[in-house]
Amino acid sequence: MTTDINLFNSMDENAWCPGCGNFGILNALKEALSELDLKPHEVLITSGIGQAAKLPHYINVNGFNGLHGRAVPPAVGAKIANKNLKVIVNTGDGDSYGEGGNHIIHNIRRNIDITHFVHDNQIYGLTKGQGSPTTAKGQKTTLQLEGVKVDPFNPISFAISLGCSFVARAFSGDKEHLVYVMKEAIKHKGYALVDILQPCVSFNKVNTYRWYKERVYKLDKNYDCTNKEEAFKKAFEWGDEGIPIGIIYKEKKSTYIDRTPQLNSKPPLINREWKPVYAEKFMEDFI
Amino acid sequence: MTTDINLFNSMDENAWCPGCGNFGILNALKEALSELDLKPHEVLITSGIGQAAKLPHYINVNGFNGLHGRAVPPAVGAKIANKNLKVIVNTGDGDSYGEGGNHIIHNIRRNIDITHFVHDNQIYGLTKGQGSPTTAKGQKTTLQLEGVKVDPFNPISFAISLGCSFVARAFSGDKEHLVYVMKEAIKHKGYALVDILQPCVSFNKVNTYRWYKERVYKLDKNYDCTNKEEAFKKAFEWGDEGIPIGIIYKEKKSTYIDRTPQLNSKPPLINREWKPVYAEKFMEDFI
Amino acid sequence: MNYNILIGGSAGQGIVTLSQLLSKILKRKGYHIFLNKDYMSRIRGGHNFIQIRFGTEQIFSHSPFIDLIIALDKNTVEIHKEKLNENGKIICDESIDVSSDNLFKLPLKEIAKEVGNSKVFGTAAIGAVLKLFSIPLKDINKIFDEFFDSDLSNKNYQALIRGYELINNHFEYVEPQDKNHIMINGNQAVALGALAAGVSFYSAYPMTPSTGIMTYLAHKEEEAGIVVEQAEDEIAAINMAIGASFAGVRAMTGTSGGGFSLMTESLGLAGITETPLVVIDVQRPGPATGLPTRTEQSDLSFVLTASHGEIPRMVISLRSPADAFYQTARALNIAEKYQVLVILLSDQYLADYVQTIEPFDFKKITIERGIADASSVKENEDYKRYKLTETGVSPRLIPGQIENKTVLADSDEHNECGHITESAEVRTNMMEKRMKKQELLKEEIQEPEYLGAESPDILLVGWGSTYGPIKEAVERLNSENIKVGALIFGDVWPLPKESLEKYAKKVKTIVNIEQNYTGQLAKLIRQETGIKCDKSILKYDGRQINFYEIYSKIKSEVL
Amino acid sequence: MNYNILIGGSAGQGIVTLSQLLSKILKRKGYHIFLNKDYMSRIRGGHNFIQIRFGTEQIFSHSPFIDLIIALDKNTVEIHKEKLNENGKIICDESIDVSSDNLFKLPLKEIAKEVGNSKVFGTAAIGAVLKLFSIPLKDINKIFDEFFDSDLSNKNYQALIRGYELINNHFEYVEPQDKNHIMINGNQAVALGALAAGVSFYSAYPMTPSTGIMTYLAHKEEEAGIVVEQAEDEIAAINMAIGASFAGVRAMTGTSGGGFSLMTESLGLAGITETPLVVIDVQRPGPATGLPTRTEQSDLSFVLTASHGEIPRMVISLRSPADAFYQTARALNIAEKYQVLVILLSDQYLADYVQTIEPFDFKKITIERGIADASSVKENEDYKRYKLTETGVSPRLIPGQIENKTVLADSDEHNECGHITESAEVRTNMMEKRMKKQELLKEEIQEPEYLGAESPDILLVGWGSTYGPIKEAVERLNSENIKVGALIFGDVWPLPKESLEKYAKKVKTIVNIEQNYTGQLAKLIRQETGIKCDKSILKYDGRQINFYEIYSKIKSEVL
Ligand SMILES: Cc1ncc(C[n+]2csc(CCOP(=O)(O)OP(=O)(O)O)c2C)c(N)n1
Ligand SMILES: Cc1ncc(C[n+]2csc(CCOP(=O)(O)OP(=O)(O)O)c2C)c(N)n1
Ligand code: SF4
Ligand code: SF4
Ligand SMILES: [Mg+2]
Ligand SMILES: [Mg+2]
Repeated sequence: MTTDINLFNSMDENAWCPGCGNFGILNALKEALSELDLKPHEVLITSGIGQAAKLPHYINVNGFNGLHGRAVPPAVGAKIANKNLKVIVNTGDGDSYGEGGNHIIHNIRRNIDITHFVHDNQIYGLTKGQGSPTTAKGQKTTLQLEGVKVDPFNPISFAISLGCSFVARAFSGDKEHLVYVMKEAIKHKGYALVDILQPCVSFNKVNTYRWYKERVYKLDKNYDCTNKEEAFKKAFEWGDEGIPIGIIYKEKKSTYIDRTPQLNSKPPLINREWKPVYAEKFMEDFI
Repeated sequence: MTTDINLFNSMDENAWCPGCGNFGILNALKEALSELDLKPHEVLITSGIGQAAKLPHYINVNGFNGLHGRAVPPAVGAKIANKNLKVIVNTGDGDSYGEGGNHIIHNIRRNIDITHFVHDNQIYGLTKGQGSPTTAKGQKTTLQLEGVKVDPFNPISFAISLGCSFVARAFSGDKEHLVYVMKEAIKHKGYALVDILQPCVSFNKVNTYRWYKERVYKLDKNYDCTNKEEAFKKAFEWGDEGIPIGIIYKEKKSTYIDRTPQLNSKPPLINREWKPVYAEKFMEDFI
Repeated sequence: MNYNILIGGSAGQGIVTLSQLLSKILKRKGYHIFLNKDYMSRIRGGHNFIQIRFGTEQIFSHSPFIDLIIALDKNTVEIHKEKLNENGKIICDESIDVSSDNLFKLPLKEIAKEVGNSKVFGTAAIGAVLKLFSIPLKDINKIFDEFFDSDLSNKNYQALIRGYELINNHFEYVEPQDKNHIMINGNQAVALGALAAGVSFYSAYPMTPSTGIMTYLAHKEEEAGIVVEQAEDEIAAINMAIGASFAGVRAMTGTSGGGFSLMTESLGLAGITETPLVVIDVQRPGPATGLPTRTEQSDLSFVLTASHGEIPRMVISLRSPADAFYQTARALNIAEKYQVLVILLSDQYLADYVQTIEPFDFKKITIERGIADASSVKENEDYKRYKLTETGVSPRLIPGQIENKTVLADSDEHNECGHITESAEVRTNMMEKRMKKQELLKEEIQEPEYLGAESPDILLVGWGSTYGPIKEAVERLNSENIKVGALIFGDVWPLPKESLEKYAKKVKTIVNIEQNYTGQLAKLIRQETGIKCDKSILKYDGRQINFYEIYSKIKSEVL
Repeated sequence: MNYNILIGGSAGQGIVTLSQLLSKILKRKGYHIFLNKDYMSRIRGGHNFIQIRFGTEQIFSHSPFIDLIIALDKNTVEIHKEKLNENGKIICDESIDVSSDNLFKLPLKEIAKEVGNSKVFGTAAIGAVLKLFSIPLKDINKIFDEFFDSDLSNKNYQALIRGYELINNHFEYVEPQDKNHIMINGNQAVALGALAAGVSFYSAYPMTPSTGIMTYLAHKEEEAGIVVEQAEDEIAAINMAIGASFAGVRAMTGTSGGGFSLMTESLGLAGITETPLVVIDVQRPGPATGLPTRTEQSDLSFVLTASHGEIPRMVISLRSPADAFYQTARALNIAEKYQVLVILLSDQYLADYVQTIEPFDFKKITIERGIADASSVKENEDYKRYKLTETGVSPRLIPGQIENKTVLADSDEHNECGHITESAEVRTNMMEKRMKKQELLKEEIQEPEYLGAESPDILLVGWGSTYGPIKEAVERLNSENIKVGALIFGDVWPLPKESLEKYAKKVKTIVNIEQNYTGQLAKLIRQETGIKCDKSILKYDGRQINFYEIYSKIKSEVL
């Protein structure tokens, strides 16, 4: 069973640049949701601020377009409130790894059941081309005129090192593969981080479609994504030596909701039955 | 040559609990500074807020006791301002890895030449015993009454995964070894992170002196701390299988200051010669 | 009639347990209690003290005059003996090297040793205290059985009796009266109010003195079926609460000064997304880290306009534990009814003081969620989260509530559907829509409570936790025929003006009493009404002003 | 005498380059320029426009009346043609499917093709523009050589000439006069002021519309020997700046609304540690993300008390690029002289508008570091960072400055040495020490600038970037014999009251003009002086109010 993909169409005018890698991600996402037979009202997408973060406007599901760097905490709050929602975060690399870095660390620890798609264009798009955490060292930008002088952030090794239960990389230029990774990530129980390579045609003249195409390769069928040592090796592969895409690491682990009896064995919190008098008994603490 | 250790004594009354692991760290730090022949005015220690973060009051060097979670950025600002200062961060696990998580990520990337000593008591001490990022899963606390339900943060694998150029662990109960690690960390050029196991006698009844003593072991003489793969293995060793202490990973890398010509090839920024008329030439941009 | 007992020692010596036990005994006996804490930001050492006032009528504030000191160390005697009443007494263990008139040195540790547990020496002290006040031991063993494990209960009871026998009656016996009250502090009252009003999700990061709210809720987590989450930082805490509220549950967050400052940006997020949210700021002295365990009312000016840009908001200051309970529940209703931010202001004094009060009336608590029902959207229409309506309040649906209807919230300026807009016209409409709600809130506001003489010469104005001290000062002044009245604001924004303007016209002098440096209420009053306070009584040393300071300042500086 | 040219198109079509080239030509010809931008928060598509006013005298604001439109798309014609003056004209490429009277459809793209570079079609349009205004081509080739690489310069120049030949003179020629001015926007002026005043470290996180300050500084980084650091977030940015300032360099940070909100807690850190700090908030419409590329003055109320607790601070709003330059330098001196926080308020309008002005006089800039010299500490004494002095300002040493002297700063309340204290007395002294500096700052404040009639009937009050539009409105009203005066505040906190109180007594009506909803200056004025504005002209649609709106509203609503 699939959902009619057109149900996911939004009426909002798209403000992305023609040719932007975000379109590939948006289309793949609609396809993934449709193939997973999810209905628009069953899904919530949160985002921060940036070009990528405009995505909730371009797809017809529930959306929460919050603050820059704060895409994840509202997703977590919403999932706790209504565990039946499929909660997905779609936002940029600056948003996720820059301003929002602390939230990923600790929600990987929570292993809460949300899916985090990072549109990684290795640049700050909306603010016109400053270096992002993933911009290559030495790359010149509109702000780093002599080139970025710090090491790029490696989201894959970072996530694995923190015990993330699903870590993947995909490429917005390979839709079929991207849809596959997205579906696996959405189906995964626990925090799923997918770093999606996304060309920015306006501000990143280095990491172009072509640059990525010439470098990405799909992980071998025999690759064992449950082996952490191997996963770390893949995590550090980058650039001219090739960039592996696919599910790099995966682990079965209980989720935040599994570990919280008030959530696990109960209807969603939004359906909690409550009357003020139920609290009357707590007055005994004060007698 | 060593500095008279008494020069580092502070007149301020100490507010730590008798028996606290922080004393071991403070004493070791004075010894390390003394043995490195550093003078009080040559050193700056920054901290955030917490029990550990009171350290700048108990040692006579320059001190900046800032905000909770914000020990690192002022250290970085100060180092950029005066590259001749030895800048050290001494603060808690909650401060460093909880509220302050984003700053470590990005200063590891900067590889700026500061030393970060985390007093890791695996608990929030000053606020009376809530779980910290490093509290063990399942451990009961004053707030997590049924036990902490998220995975502990692993500072060692985290730092290595981000390319930190010096990653070590030490134990406040083994002063000699701690002094050695501290000296190496302070001498290291680049971001040096040392996670120091520190018993909290008031709020952490699990990770006691004894608990640590029974588990820590020093890394073998033959251990090669420049091998990242081995380092990751050591990073994941914890608990009953033993806790390795010592320099777990080390790498030679240019620092932020090396990469910044205005700093590298010049006197410290505080000695920059400047007169307003020097900027007059920039008006040409606007003609 | 009431007495004031001070228990002092260093952190870690057990004065908290001692005071809990003593206040529980006195409370169960039927006395009214007022207990306040003075503690340092450290875990061991230093000097902390707790005062317990008890008496036959309800007590609203702490007193600077002491009838009895229980000193666990020498320091305590030295620091506090000056404040002892004429008939006052001190008790301490005989081992403490101190001397003073009125001092009973008792073999408390000796008794503890004999009973077989060194920790029970404090209970022996309590025995002595009860005797001094001629309070019978009857039924106290039952309290001990509740308080301690059975073996410990026994030992403590033995110590109590031994202590009781050490000493003679000293103070005049007063017969307790009320038995039906509860004994609760401000933090607990907030938490209980939130529980009653159906809060299902509370996210926060520990910060003194607000942590008690989270801790109490955590204790009830499973029983009440709610989720209490310790966030990685305050920004996460408020954003999680906003996400949970957006998704449909009653959510709340709480913090103190510095944590509140970190939440500033997200207050605007709640505002523009029109997500109902209650945030409590339990104030402590700033700036920055300031004095973490002490009290101040210095965040008022800040919270009135905290966050860039302009949003409607309501600010309610809490005046007592009873007020805390009912106002927390009210705040949660207002937040959802108008889809706005409500900020509650408490402070360390109120958070930590323990008072006996009437049991809460849970039947008075209503839950008004303000969630639209499914019928509010036609089947063939898109749902418009920000539909322009006459009141500015749009029908609010919850994600997933109706099949194939989606809900979109946006932190950018947006059109009715929640999509980003750059239109000047839509922007203007949306600003007016939101700010209309600020006007609507004026219909909800409650006038300040008036205390004192019917036609006063002097009008005191205050807000929040100074309620108790001002009340007691006003009573004392009026009993001396000094005609003083006081308006104590609970709601501070929008500022209720009616009573103020009425009294301001009649009186000769207006005096603002505040725990801050700049006179923040006075500034607000002038901004909103043009009325200028003639005098200020301001205190900013981290200690709560007491009734006697107010009383004396009025007499010396105002009259 | 001046003309107004509008260049419109979608993002990415090149209107920025086009307007830069045209304004450069006009400026070099000796005209005065005022260029303002209206752009959307997107990189491609949508509708953006830039207006260039040019003329013989200095121009202070933008105009809603258009003499010439250069339309890069159909949209531009449709949106703006209504605002064309009677004699106005539109030019566009012949390929654009649009018709209108006064429209010149020109073969611009055709020319570009023939010249051999499709991008030069805009330059052809500029050629046509120059002809319409009868401006000679002399010396323009030199400008092209500066602007473009040599091959491109040539092609552009060819296109210019071809464009010039397409069309006839239309507008009356006005002879340019001034040649000596500079052409600069608000962000650049702030950056240049900071550079002149010796800022050595600037840390920030990108945020529209403040990013231009950081970008300009980054361009001068090596030449000036300073460090510009892109921080991981705004909290890091401000804390790095505080650390750098503590360590002894002039440091500054800048951001816009949301970023400023995130810095809130750290403002208090600067305050209590008495670390000199200048923070600039380049305002944009809030709340939350709001309208990222548009303008508003809605952070005033917020920044006056931003951060929990109470600290001394100075708030200066910038009124023009010239003001921006001098006030930034002044702010840096005040911050170090008093060891306080100084907040500068700019906004998107001022940040982005480009104006020709007198060259800056760098000799007027002084650098007063306020750092104590070594002799201020005796050899056998500990250095006391927070020594109590009569003024509240303590001698400030830098870590490492003197051998074996150490400097300790603390975010907790502290004693003179910087050590944590819990003493009520020390706390009181330290609060008074810091807040004394708030009083001292009153000696530094500058009265608002007065514009208009000597004895006005109507007094307008405004602040910051509305300076230009109000100035032009006042002139126009007075030229019609309507007696209007205006006070435009630069310093807003502490609020200078003298002129205000003087004029308020004389006039019949006071009108506040602000780019916000709640009338934030009016609120502040009432709070500080009791004076109530009679009328408000408020705008909050993200677009800067123009002189004509003010002029009309005064005539229709105030008179
Ligand atoms: C608190 C805050 N700081 C800064 C900004 C400005 N800002 C908006 S988007 C953005 C960066 C976007 O980069 P990224 O997340 O990589 O998204 P992209 O545009 O590249 O898709 C920044 C810095 C903001 N909106 N809020
Ligand atoms: C912004 C902010 N949030 C919260 C606090 C309260 N707080 C003070 S110390 C602390 C935790 C301390 O834990 P840790 O860093 O591990 O230090 P320890 O006391 O264990 O040495 C917290 C949450 C604060 N001061 N500021
Ligand atoms: S700026 Fe880059 S990321 Fe943004 S829409 Fe354009 S191409 Fe895409
Ligand atoms: S609470 Fe723990 S960490 Fe803090 S001083 Fe006491 S023992 Fe040390
Ligand atoms: Mg990006
Ligand atoms: Mg800790």
